[in-house]
Amino acid sequence: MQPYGSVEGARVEALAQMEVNVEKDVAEKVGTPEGTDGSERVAAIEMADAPLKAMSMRRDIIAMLALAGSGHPGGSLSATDIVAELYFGGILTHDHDRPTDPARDRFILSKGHAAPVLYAALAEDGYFPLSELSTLRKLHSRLQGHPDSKVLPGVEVSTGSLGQGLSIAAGLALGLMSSGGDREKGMVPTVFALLGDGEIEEGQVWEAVMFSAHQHLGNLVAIIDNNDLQIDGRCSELLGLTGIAERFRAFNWHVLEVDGHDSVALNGVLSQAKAYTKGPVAVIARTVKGKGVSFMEDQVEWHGKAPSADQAAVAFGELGGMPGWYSECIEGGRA
Amino acid sequence: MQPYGSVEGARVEALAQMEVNVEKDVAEKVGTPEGTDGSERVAAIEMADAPLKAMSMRRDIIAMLALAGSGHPGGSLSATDIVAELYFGGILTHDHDRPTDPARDRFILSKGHAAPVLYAALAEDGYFPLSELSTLRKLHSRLQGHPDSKVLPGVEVSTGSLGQGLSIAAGLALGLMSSGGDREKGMVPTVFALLGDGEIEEGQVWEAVMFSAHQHLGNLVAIIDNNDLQIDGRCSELLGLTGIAERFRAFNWHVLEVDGHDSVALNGVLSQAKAYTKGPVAVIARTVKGKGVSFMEDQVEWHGKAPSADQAAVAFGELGGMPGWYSECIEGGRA
Amino acid sequence: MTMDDTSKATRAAYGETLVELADEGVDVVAVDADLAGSTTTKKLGAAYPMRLVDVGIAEQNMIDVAAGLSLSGKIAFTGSFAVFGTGRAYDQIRNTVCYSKLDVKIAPTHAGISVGPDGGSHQMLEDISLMRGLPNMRVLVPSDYHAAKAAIRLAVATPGPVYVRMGRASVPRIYGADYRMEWERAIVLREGVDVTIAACGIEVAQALMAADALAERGIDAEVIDVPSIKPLPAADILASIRKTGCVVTAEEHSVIGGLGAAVAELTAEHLPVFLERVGMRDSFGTSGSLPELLTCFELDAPAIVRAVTRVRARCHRTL
Amino acid sequence: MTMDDTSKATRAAYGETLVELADEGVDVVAVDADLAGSTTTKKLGAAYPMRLVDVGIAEQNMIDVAAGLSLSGKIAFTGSFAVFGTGRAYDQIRNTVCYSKLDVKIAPTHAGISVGPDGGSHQMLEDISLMRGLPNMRVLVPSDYHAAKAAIRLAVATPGPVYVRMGRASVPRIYGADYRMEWERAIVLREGVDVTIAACGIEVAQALMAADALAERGIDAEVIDVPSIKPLPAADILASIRKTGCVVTAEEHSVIGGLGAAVAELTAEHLPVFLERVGMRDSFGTSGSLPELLTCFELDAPAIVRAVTRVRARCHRTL
Ligand SMILES: Cc1ncc(C[n+]2csc(CCOP(=O)(O)OP(=O)(O)O)c2C)c(N)n1
Ligand SMILES: Cc1ncc(C[n+]2csc(CCOP(=O)(O)OP(=O)(O)O)c2C)c(N)n1
Ligand SMILES: [Mg+2]
Ligand SMILES: [Mg+2]
Repeated sequence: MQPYGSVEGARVEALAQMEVNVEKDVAEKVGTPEGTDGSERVAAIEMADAPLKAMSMRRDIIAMLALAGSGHPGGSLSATDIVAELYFGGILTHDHDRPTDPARDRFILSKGHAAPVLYAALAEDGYFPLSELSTLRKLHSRLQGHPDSKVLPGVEVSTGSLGQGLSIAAGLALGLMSSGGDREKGMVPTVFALLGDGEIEEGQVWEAVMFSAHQHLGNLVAIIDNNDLQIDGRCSELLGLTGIAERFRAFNWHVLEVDGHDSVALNGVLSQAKAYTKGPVAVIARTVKGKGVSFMEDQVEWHGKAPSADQAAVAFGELGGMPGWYSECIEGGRA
Repeated sequence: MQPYGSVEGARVEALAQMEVNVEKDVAEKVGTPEGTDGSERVAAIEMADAPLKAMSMRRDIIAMLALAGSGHPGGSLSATDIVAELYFGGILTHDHDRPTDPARDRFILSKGHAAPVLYAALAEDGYFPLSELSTLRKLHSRLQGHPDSKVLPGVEVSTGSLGQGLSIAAGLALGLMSSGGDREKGMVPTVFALLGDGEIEEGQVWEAVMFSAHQHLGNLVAIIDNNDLQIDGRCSELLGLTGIAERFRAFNWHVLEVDGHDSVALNGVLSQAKAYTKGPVAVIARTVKGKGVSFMEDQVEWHGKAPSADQAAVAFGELGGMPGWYSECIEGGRA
Repeated sequence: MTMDDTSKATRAAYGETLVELADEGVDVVAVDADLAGSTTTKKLGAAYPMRLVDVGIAEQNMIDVAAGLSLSGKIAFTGSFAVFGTGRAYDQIRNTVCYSKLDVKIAPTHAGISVGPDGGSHQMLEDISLMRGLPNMRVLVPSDYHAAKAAIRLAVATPGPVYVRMGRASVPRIYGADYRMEWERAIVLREGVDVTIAACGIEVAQALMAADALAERGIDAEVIDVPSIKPLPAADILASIRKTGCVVTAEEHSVIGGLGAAVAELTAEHLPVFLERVGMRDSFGTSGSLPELLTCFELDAPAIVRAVTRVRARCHRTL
Repeated sequence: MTMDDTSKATRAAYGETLVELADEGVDVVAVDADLAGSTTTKKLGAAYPMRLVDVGIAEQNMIDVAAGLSLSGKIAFTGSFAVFGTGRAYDQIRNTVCYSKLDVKIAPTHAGISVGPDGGSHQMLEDISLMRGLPNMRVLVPSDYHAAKAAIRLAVATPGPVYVRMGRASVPRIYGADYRMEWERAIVLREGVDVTIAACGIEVAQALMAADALAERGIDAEVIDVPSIKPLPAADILASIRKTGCVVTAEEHSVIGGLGAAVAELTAEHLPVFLERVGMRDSFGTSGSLPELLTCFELDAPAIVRAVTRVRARCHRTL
């Protein structure tokens, strides 16, 4: 085992540094989203939460996977800033105490192999104790290798088989819409689906794309985690998957493009997407697979491999320390 | 039973008229396809065959369906001019005496419910006797309700489940390409697939579209029978299926558009598509479902319903008479 | 059993029953894939336009849109032909509907050889097997129009995934309008002591005809209808077999994985007896009329009679 | 049987054997769906770049592209994980590969619970049932690395559709490099007279361990490996059962529709005896390690021992 003590110091330092950066970012960019009334400062603070939470989530993800010994770091880390923005940037209306509240917005992780990023968000939010993250992929755990809605509150539907989430989201969006509520007045919940870029090679995604546009599902937002990597290589090389925005436009979708690691930009775009009611919106988020852990970034081999304890330690160094629940778990394991 | 005698006269007349029209068409439009050497006149004559054959095929289709008592006239008639052009307009290299010749071009009827149009072409060409058309959809017939390649020579692969033909065609095109032969010199057979416009709602079609573009399948031609009707309504209304050309272009296909009932234009476009070697070509053929039979034209209810004997008689009146094999069959039935 | 004006296809019950349920205030919706007319879900759309969703020719999307609708609190039925409504969307049914245990009812029509002239590509003969093998899935195969109505109502009354198999062809009337279907119950349509004939779907009528023919030969057959293929009415089936000592199953489905297989699995565990399975003998269907096909593939009453003769011969040889 | 350095996963045989075949001049190609590394078809691509086609995450296209390649004269293997390589493309396998009887070999890997921590969505437990129910399809379930090599060679030697089921986990070695697989033949790995244990895949090793444990209790079990699930080695299985009088089947698959069901169908027709099926009892899998899951779902050697005890108790009660 590595001595982890020293990492703690680095973590505190990194967090402090990050808070400074976030303050700067917010100061620079506040006002980008439409509608700047008195609640602006509140929104800015809420927004500022997301990057901090994203940092915690990245640590959770590495810790979870290191303990599990298997799983998918690359696509979890590329999506971390997006998911953090949804849960902690004031985008999703939700409440961990009422995970089945009919009025909640819905988040469907279509790329189910990125389960760790969802579990991290749910745990950080309080849906279940952080310590439960240590059970990922273990026998009898609620944190299944791919999300299982039968056992874990906060998971809207089980995923893992790629290409299905957008169809489910479309059906759900339609159901919520027809159950009444005035979309223009923001009374209808919004359904967000997060898809991988490799995932959109599944034909079913295009069935859902045609369907959603035709149904004018104004309460549906598809976010594409465009990290240009799948398992067997780059999406652009394996199947010539470029120009994703144009493809969605040709299928009559409203498309927004964004840097998937820029919290402020993400917040603006996701708010805009949620506010758009004329039809479904595709948010193409340019991301880096494995983002935040230098040796994983843009490396295809980190799609589905867990870090060793040593590799995790290096990652924690870069991420400002290890999660408290993890060190307790490690120490518990030692005792 | 109706008295069919008088129809024969009408048929002869119509045929004579058609020949005049064709001659005129050819005279006007010859030279449209690229490359006008000494063989031009031969090509023109070959081309002129197609409309005549199309007329016979339409009669065959009505006769077949009337005898079968079930089947799909609408999509068979919308595709008749296209299929006639492929088989009798000099587009497909094929020989009914050698239906498995490795050098033949391949035709895959992805919209398998239009089996009658394929059977009509094969019979008119001599793959099997015209009289066999009377066995359509009957027990022990080689003319199954949907094409069955196990039993009928000339059928490249069984179809009927929509959305699969383009994938099969792509695999076949790739296999033919990699089996050697110089595509630039026209040594590699071309694979043509005919799809319905409703059919392209199947996600699998878009999987094949992505794949074929990426593989630069220069020996693959997809023809979309764009009659704007499926079973439950207009494609444009049921699923907002318009702008098909743009969709294919966004997926990096070379696209040609054509009037699917204009023999000369079709011949030009199909020749061009075959000659194009840089990648797959989509031919979007604007067609009218039920074309050639007034009461079937653009009528959704004629998608999958056979004409009664009386309705068939009316149709034969419009199509220049009933097929000889049909009258023999009817008379045989009487005797 | 009467084959008269009251003969109707099981699919005829589909849209009709959905309309009744909606009238009664049940929050049902139907999702179809360009076959709303053929499956009859169009009737629901005619009465309640918002309750019918036609996704076009996209069966995978059909299932998952239904899944999404169920997540919004609705009871979602899916349509299409059985071959596409199960086989083209198997993974969606497995990994979304069953794995999440959603309130989605897979209820396609045009199952079996009774689609006739469309031929082998359209004659679905493995759907019972496909659906029966899925955890959390229940399977109903109604044998007539009233049974189909009852099956749809039972599916609605039961939370979670249910498969209801319906056909295109008119079938003789077996039950009255008051028939109620129950899980895990077989219906004894004719009592007998010499052999058990367990049938489902359109084969129930053939089984009854076979029993008449057998009676003429002095063989007293017990005919039971088994609409609840999963969960299987183990007690009812075993009770009948205990009495008769041997069993013939009859289904418009492959002999692999369907009712016959379920009964074989059951008897092998609890009461090993000779069993003959009448069904498609591992082949695709072909174009033809329903009566022709029933004879051609040995699914008609005479074929059931022959199977009974075989199974009883085996039985006696052993005794 | 040895669990040592020679232990290898059945999937390890896949790419390797394809390379050997290509070296020998057989015109094989592999079509994979973004899992060429996991299935090991990547090895074929490394040796012969033109012989591996990766269609991306598009299993339906994978099957039909393979169909097209077979039409151009090649022997086309398909990849992906078993759950997606069969279930996501069932209709393509049915209506194109089987209905046209093409030379396509459906050979995905990662079947069964042995994918472990990935959990229930990825643990395919119905694939044998799905593939066995298809007309024109043959089904092979190899039990070790050498058996997998033999299965791939047998598939290549046999025109038409074949399903070869392979797994992710290392399994003990059972056969030598000289092993040749045959259609419709079971292999008697251990002779015995008290009970027949018919197993396939990774359960063969468990069955052998169970037989050792049973021997200690004075029960002499016959263990037969049944790699040829379809066509089933009816004669071999019946011969064994005639000797032992009862049978336990063991498979890393649902008890519905797999080897156990096939044997039940067989015995019910020809030789009714008590049968216990060891397999997944109609539930999804879950995350865990393979040894944990084998115990949790009662698929390990002790579970087979218990099944033998049960079946023999029933048998004797009847006698
Ligand atoms: C239907 C299906 N096919 C294959 C897989 C196996 N698989 C898991 S992740 C993955 C690659 C996903 O790539 P992408 O969508 O780009 O995800 P990301 O890069 O965000 O991890 C594949 C092929 C699957 N889970 N589901
Ligand atoms: C996978 C599949 N789903 C559904 C059907 C039933 N079906 C047969 S034809 C048809 C409509 C086809 O419309 P289109 O492709 O436009 O054909 P066309 O208008 O040329 O007849 C449908 C839904 C089928 N054959 N295959
Ligand atoms: Mg990616
Ligand atoms: Mg059309």
